Amino acid sequence: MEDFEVGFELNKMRLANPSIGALVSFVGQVRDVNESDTVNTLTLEHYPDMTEKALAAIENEAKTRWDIIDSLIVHRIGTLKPQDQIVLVVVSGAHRSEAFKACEFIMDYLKTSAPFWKKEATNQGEHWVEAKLTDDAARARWKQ
Amino acid sequence: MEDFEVGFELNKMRLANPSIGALVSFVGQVRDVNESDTVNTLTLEHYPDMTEKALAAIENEAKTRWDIIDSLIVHRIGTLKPQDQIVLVVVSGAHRSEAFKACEFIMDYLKTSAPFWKKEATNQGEHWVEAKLTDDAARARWKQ
Amino acid sequence: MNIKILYFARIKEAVNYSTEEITLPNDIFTVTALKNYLSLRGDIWADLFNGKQVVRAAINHELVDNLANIKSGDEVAFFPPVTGG
Amino acid sequence: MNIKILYFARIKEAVNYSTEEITLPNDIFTVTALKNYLSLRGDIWADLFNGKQVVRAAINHELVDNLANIKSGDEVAFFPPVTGG
Repeated sequence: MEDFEVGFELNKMRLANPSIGALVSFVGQVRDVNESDTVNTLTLEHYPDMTEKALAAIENEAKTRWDIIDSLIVHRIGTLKPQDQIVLVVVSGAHRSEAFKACEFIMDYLKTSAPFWKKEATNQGEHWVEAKLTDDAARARWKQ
Repeated sequence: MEDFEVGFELNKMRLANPSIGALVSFVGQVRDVNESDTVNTLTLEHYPDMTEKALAAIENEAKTRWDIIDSLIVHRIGTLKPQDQIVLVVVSGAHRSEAFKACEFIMDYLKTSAPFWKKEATNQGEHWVEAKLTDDAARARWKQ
Repeated sequence: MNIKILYFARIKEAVNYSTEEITLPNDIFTVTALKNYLSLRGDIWADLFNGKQVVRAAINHELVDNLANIKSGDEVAFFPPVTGG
Repeated sequence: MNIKILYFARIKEAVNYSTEEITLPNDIFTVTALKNYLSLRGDIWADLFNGKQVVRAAINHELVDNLANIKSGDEVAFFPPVTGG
């Protein structure tokens, strides 16, 4: 899936609304080393029909919980290499505190409920990345 | 002071280090309306000799508190108009949670301890922007 | 009843299916019952669906728990815990 | 002793100074004492420095509180609470 241009996406959201005072973004990058193995490629599989609904649900939940103006999630799929961008989340609002919380919330929910799976290819072979307990813990902080 | 190009700054920091997994950024924008007055211009004054030290101290404190890789603060001065960018903070790290906290910390400290002052020009005249108690409260959350 | 089942990631590779349409006996109406039914297909299936590893399920693109009801025409998906982002 | 004083923002406009070098009496060695000393210059100065409004101080580019010591050669700055970002 095609790459995104972070500057373009941030400027587009910001300039679309003059009542935006704060714009918080998260960019995920493929790291060169994961759990001590050198990563050659990272392949992202997803469940297309579910992905769109899951991401929309996460954004809607964020808009319900915080006073934000707009949000964007872009998630790449297919085969990526180290230093490629994986994911972009942008949240805008009148004030920074709500935008920071909503952006981190979206990332924590995306990590635990959006149907993406990573497979790493290293010199030791290919393996599926294991889900992390720290991601479950990060999500649990937001339970109401 | 010249504008910054958010995409350029984010990509520069991200691509400089392949162990970066997470990049969190904050962009502040001049809003068109503040406290119900239409803003024509916003002029930022600062204390040049102190600014550099204050921003470096905030970044150093963030690096002491969290496991981050790099950080950047760009703050514009002079006369800006609605929808101009005011400030950029970027923080990179291996993992998102530390990068989110450090970025929000830097903004909260910048708002309360970096020597910048805003003067708004509206149709009702010019006035200095008042410091907000919510900014003091935001900073107080980080007290150790 | 007839349903469609999709498999993803590690589970897709293990069972060597990405999707199938099957006719279920009438007493299979929860996710747990479907997992138990699929376990009968052999060791690979039993290893996946006997509860020793975490297998998430979605019905019609919504994450569900093991007690969720399955009805005719549903699209059921099985996959490991997600690892995107 | 001789010090340099800088004024910023609302305070600079009120006193109509941005910077001055002054020789202080020898008993002025804290920020509070300096504020009290400046208050004697007249109503505008008294209004600013009599404690009724928040005036922050920095010595040699570090934020300080009212009890901070001033020594010869210091650069002291007075300004309102900051509003950047």
